[in-house]
Amino acid sequence: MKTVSRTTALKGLALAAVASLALAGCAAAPAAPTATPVDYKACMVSDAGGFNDASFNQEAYAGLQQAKAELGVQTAQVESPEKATQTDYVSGIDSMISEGCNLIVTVGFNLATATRDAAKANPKVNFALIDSALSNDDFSPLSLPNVKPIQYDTAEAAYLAGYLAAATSKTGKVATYGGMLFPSVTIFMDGFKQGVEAYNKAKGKKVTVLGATGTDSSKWAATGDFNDQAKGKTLTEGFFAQGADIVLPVAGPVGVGSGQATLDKKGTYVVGVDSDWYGLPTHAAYKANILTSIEKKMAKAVLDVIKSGVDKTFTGGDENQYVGNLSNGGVMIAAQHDVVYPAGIQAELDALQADIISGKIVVTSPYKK
Amino acid sequence: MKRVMKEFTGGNAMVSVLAVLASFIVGGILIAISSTEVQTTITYIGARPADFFNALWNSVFGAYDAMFRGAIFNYKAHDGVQMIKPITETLAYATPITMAGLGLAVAFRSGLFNIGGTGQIIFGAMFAGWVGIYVDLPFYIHFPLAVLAGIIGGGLFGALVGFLKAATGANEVIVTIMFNYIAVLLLSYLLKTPILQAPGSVNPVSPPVRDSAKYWFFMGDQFRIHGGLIAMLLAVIFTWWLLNRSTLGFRFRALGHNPNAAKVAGINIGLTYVLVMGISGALSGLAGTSQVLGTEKFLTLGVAASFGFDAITVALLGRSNPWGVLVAGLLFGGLRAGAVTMQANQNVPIDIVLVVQSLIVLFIAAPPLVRAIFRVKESKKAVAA
Amino acid sequence: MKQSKRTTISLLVLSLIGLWLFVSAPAGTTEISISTDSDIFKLPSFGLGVGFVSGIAFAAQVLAVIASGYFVLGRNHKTPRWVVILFAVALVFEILVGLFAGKTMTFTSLLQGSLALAVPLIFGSLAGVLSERVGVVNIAIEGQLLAGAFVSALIASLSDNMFAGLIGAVIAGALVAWVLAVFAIKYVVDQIIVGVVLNVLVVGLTNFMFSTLMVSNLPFYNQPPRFDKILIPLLGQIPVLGPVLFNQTLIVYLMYVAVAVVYVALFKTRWGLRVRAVGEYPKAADTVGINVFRTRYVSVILGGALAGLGGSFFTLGQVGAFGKEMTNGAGYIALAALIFGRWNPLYAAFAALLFGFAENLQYGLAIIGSSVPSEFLLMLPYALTVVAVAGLVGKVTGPAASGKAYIKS
Amino acid sequence: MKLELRGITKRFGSMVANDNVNLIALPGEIHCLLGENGAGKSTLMNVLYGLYQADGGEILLDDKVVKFSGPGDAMAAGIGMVHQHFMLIPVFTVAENVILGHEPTKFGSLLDLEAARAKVREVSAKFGFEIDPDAIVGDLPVGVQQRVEIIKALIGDAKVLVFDEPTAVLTPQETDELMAIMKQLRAAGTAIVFITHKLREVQEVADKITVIRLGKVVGEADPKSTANELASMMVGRAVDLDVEKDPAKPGKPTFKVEGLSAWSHAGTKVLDDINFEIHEGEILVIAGVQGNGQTELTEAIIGMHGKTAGSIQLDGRELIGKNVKQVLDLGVGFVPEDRTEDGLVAEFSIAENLMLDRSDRKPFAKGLNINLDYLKKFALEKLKQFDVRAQGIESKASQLSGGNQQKVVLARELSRELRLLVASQPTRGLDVGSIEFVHEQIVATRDSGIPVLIVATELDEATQLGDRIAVMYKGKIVGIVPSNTPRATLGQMMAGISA
Repeated sequence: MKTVSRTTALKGLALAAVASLALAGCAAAPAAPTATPVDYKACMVSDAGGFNDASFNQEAYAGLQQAKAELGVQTAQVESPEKATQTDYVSGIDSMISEGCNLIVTVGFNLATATRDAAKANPKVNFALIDSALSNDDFSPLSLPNVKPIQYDTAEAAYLAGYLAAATSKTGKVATYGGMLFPSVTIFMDGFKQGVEAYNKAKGKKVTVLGATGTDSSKWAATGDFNDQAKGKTLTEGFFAQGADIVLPVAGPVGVGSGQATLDKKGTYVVGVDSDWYGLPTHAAYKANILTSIEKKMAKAVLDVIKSGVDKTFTGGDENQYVGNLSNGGVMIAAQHDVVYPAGIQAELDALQADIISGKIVVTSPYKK
Repeated sequence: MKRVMKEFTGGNAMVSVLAVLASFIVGGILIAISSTEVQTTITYIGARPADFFNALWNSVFGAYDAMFRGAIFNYKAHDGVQMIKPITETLAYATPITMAGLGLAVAFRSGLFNIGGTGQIIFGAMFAGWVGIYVDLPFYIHFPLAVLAGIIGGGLFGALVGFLKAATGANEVIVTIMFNYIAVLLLSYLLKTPILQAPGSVNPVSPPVRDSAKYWFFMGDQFRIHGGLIAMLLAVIFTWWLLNRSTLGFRFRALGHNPNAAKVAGINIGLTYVLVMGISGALSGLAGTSQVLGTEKFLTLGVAASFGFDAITVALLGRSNPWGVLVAGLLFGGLRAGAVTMQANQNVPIDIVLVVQSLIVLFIAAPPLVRAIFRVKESKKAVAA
Repeated sequence: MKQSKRTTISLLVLSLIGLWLFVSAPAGTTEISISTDSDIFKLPSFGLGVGFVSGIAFAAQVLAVIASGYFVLGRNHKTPRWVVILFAVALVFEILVGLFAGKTMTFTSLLQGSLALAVPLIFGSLAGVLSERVGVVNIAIEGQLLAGAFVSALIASLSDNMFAGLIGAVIAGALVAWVLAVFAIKYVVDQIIVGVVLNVLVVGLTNFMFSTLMVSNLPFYNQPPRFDKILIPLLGQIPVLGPVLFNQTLIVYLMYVAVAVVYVALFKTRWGLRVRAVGEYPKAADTVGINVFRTRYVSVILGGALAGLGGSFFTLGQVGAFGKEMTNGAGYIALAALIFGRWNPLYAAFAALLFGFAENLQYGLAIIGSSVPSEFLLMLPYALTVVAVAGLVGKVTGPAASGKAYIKS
Repeated sequence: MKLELRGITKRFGSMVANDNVNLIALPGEIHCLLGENGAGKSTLMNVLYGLYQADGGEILLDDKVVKFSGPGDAMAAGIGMVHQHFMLIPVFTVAENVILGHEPTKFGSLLDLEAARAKVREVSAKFGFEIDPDAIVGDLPVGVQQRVEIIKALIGDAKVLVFDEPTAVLTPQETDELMAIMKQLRAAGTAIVFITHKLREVQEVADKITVIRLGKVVGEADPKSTANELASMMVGRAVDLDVEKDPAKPGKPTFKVEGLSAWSHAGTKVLDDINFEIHEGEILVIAGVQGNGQTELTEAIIGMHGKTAGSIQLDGRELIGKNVKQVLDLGVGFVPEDRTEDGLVAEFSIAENLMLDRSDRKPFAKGLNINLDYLKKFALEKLKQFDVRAQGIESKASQLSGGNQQKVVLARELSRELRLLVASQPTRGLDVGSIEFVHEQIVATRDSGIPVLIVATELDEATQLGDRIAVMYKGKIVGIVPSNTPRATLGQMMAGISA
């Protein structure tokens, strides 16, 4: 009956260890730490969902952790509450400023306005804003020298994933859904869809994308929240029942439900988002069914921007914004893991990637208007 | 409800203080558990116990010190503005929670359990936001109009519940729960259509509210408190007046305590349901205006946050008494503001606040439990037969 | 307005929808596919003419309205339940066929998903039934579900044993219910207050434990094994119902048992008689020597245990991991199902299924591509609940002493 | 079995409800415990039944001291109780109610309802009750409910049976039948404790009388004592049980009910073609057993009943179709039968209760505000005028005794400009002093030239207070007769037999 088998004995041992840890506490005391930290404080404010969302907040947070380990910077972070308002974002950023942070990374478009206002009020503090650029109140673009926008043209990678999915699908149906249909969500779905269409055009096939029918993204499939993983599973099972065999969930932790659904039906796969799911413990149970992942290399970008801060080479402003795309390696699809790809597909993907980088293929997205 | 009200009013201040204390102690235990320092030092407590106790003290004291600095007064700050900023943050958080709490208090006192704070805040914010964004008028008309729109928006959404209850007998608990979901989804939809979405924006946000419709930021832009604070105080006074001095409130309370007697005395129950829920919703709608025309300045999906549910606990903690609600709102606002600093400074998860909040309400509701914990004897009270 | 007449009028109004659907029915057909992978004998999918089906369904609705009118006006009776059911089935079928016009409706899968979404709701509503039948309002179902989900994931991960997880979930749910009971019964705190606050407390605690404990080592703390589906021989081969009802995980089978047991226990046993007596008139129960307090504690805690079990469905039955606030309001929906189901375990279960169906129908439409924005589809189950509560159920009275503390002088 | 209570003392806080009470009931004997409302009779019986724990004294059964920690113990020891407020679950069937607490089971714990039904039939047959074991108790007439209550008490083979004010809800015939049952039980050797304040019944069945007042036994009385002797002993002063009033001087018939019918929510007819009129300065009593449409009649008059047909006219104006407020505004004073449920808001102060009906208008309202000054003045005045014994106008209604609560209701209802007074069981559960006061007020209202409608279930009250008596049975008026009509005739009418 077990779905996942692990070494029970090990678990038992560990359990006992936890217990004895609490009881005994008679280990030797460690020596005082000796490392000399860098006098630079890098901080981060999450969006709702928090740093353990197995998705984009977590990926960004990984960058902060790396910076702490590799650069020796001090860090601090604020996790916004599950139901966050602007008030929470503002006070999160404010508290980071009072903590004396040199650089504050704000994660998500929800924090754009709060970031802008804080940056204006604190010109000496640097900011990096992920997934959004700055704009004025009238939505005209705004450039501030101490804010570096970090954005991702995820559609490019999603395009490749869509092509791969279309090629891999045995049923001729693939599927996608969002948590809520924000642009940062639908950009994945849209790119994925374009990739499938490209495959159809190239091979004269008719692979369809369930859950993203029509061009009006507001009518695509969504679970309505980023919490209820069971809903993600049910929805995915619905896709599978309609004949789809590959699903792209763009819904943060809800995607776990999709992964679990692949365990119940042979020959079904899930496409990860934000980071390579294959390596994440959260997704370990079904890692064999992860076709690929559409990666947003946020950890690297965060690490880079912190590094620039430490090196005093930080450049802000719209003109210096970072747009992660295939060309600069900011977005990518994960390397092949356990799933067997159709023959020759890797070469095709490589060629497509080259064409996208060279501009021969244009994947439409809000970043290329 | 009735009985608890009595319990509450009968309970003395001592119990309330002890209840808060007990909750903070439990919070402290959780803080200590979550501290990595404490976790590490306990492993060698035998070898160097001082480390452990040091870590214990540092984690708990550090956390609550940070909370104090985040919620009341930051004595470590370098300039005056930063020093007093925390208390203004507390007030900024307290404003919508208190307003919505007042709304729920009106309903509770009238015997209706309004769980629909979230939906009513959203409706208030949508109405006020729309007027604030798209109507162009001089401020002396625009601002009151926008606030009024918010009050009406929340009020209508609330009154609809009262109407359904009066007309069909539908249970208001279910209806308000369902209406919360519906309001969130409606807002989510409208923020993707030109009705509310900012032109040129790809994200679900509205254009900013015009300056002529904004609350007055009377302490300047570096603080986030605004005229909503005054509106909140007015709302407290209004609610107090409504419930204690007005004839309408008298009928509300009569309905809340004994609907049968109210009916026999000629009070129109159905109409009163509509009015109660309308006023209750209007106060939540006012909270929505404070959010959209003040603190947030534009509409987003997060406009209601968890204020609708916080308001329930605030109303309960405040014993549905307007001044009590104010105190409870300030307490919760402080906890929320302090939690951010606590997290930023001490790495304590923000969820501690939820635990402390709920424990406070539980303890205050059960004075015998608090007395048992602290082994306080019951104050001499004449025991009626 | 008289309750009975309102039913007729509601049906009449709803039949207008039927009429509209019939008139505007497109010429196409709806493919209905009822076979699933687990079926041994695959039934071919078949097409139904939308106009034809709409016509029949609408005719059935008209008959139901006439029947209802006959009973209410002609014989001064209430509308019999079968008339309402006939009407509802006809209307729902008409809507379904209309919605899926020109598309394939995977009927069995639609029902499967509905059941999956309904399982925690059913457990939750059973918890509510047990609690409210004995006179304690249980708003804390949400907290009980969430506690069950959390503890089951934690224990099952640590022990690498799903059954230990189940037991943990049961204990967790029971514990939350015990706190509710202590405050409601011993400290005579308003039951709704305790319920609301307990929900917040459980959210706070589980979020806290998740972000401090679980994420420190996910494979160790939050990767429970998950129950596999068990296909019951023979029963599982029944077309449509087989794969829906009898190809499920252990927790779902436990749910069937729980519904049956709660029903029998409440209405056919000595214990149930006493529980209901306490919930209706505790003083009367007291005067015949029934221990009101103990009965209340036991029933509330048993309810909590069931809700905890329901919570484990999220983790051990579906997702295989705990996530913050993953119950996402299911407890409140269960509460609605309970009231909708008039405090009867069977009806409450059906109400929960109805809700699950509405929700899954929404997914079904999103999957095939709908002409309606997702938000409105997502509103569907909530709007339906309001309509149902306001239009069809109206004022329902629960157990007379529910929500009232018993104070022994 | 012999029952003895020895020196029972029970305190609630500082109040002594039972003070050293002694009582002996022998097998085959009916022992009446006579006392006013609030004298401590029910407390004493609750102590006996294990519902309360005594602060002093002991209970002996057959001269052995017993201790009851709950009713279960008392029942097991052979004590049965017929409660004043029925301890029946309205939504349960007769059989379910009867077996509750000691249910027959099969297969372990499954209910054996067949055995339960058999038991009900058995006891029912023994005493000539015709009760369907599967009937829902809530649907049964009150008299039948009481029989269920009696079956419940008897089914455990009780040797001592306590009847706590059992006749309050019965017709004279039903009362007679109950007396017969009690005698039958006495003959079978059961010890019976019969608690009541109705002297007529005491005189009929008592073998022994213990009178209790303010928690103390004031003495034993001879069963042959006259009613006035017993009453004086009970109240502690000389009382005159008759209502003092002058003959009515009826004026014009200003209140008319014509062809009034009403239907319940479930659609059954609860009022069937009611016709009567009341003259100015006249009291019409609606007599009848509770549950024969009296409640619906008063509800219909004040505009609270749902579906009605026919006509109700006051001063020539139609009341049907008007809501409660409009009816009250036309000058109808209404004293509801259940004052705690329908008459008062327990949590409100006396002052607030006094303005419950007119809070939204002058002089109680000043604009949107409550006119607190006027309210205070008004309340103080009424407190004095109606002799309400309370600490002050801020006292909560829940803190008042029943008599004082009723005075507050009367004060409110009589302070409007009245054209009609409707009072439903205005003296139910009151002490003698309060009853006298309430009767005086009603008569005074009549004498001021106002038509008065009283609903009474006790014949004594009906005949003493009424100028004319209309008897209701099953939603119909059986007949309207003068108040000096013989008791027996009225009793027959209450059972539906026209005079």
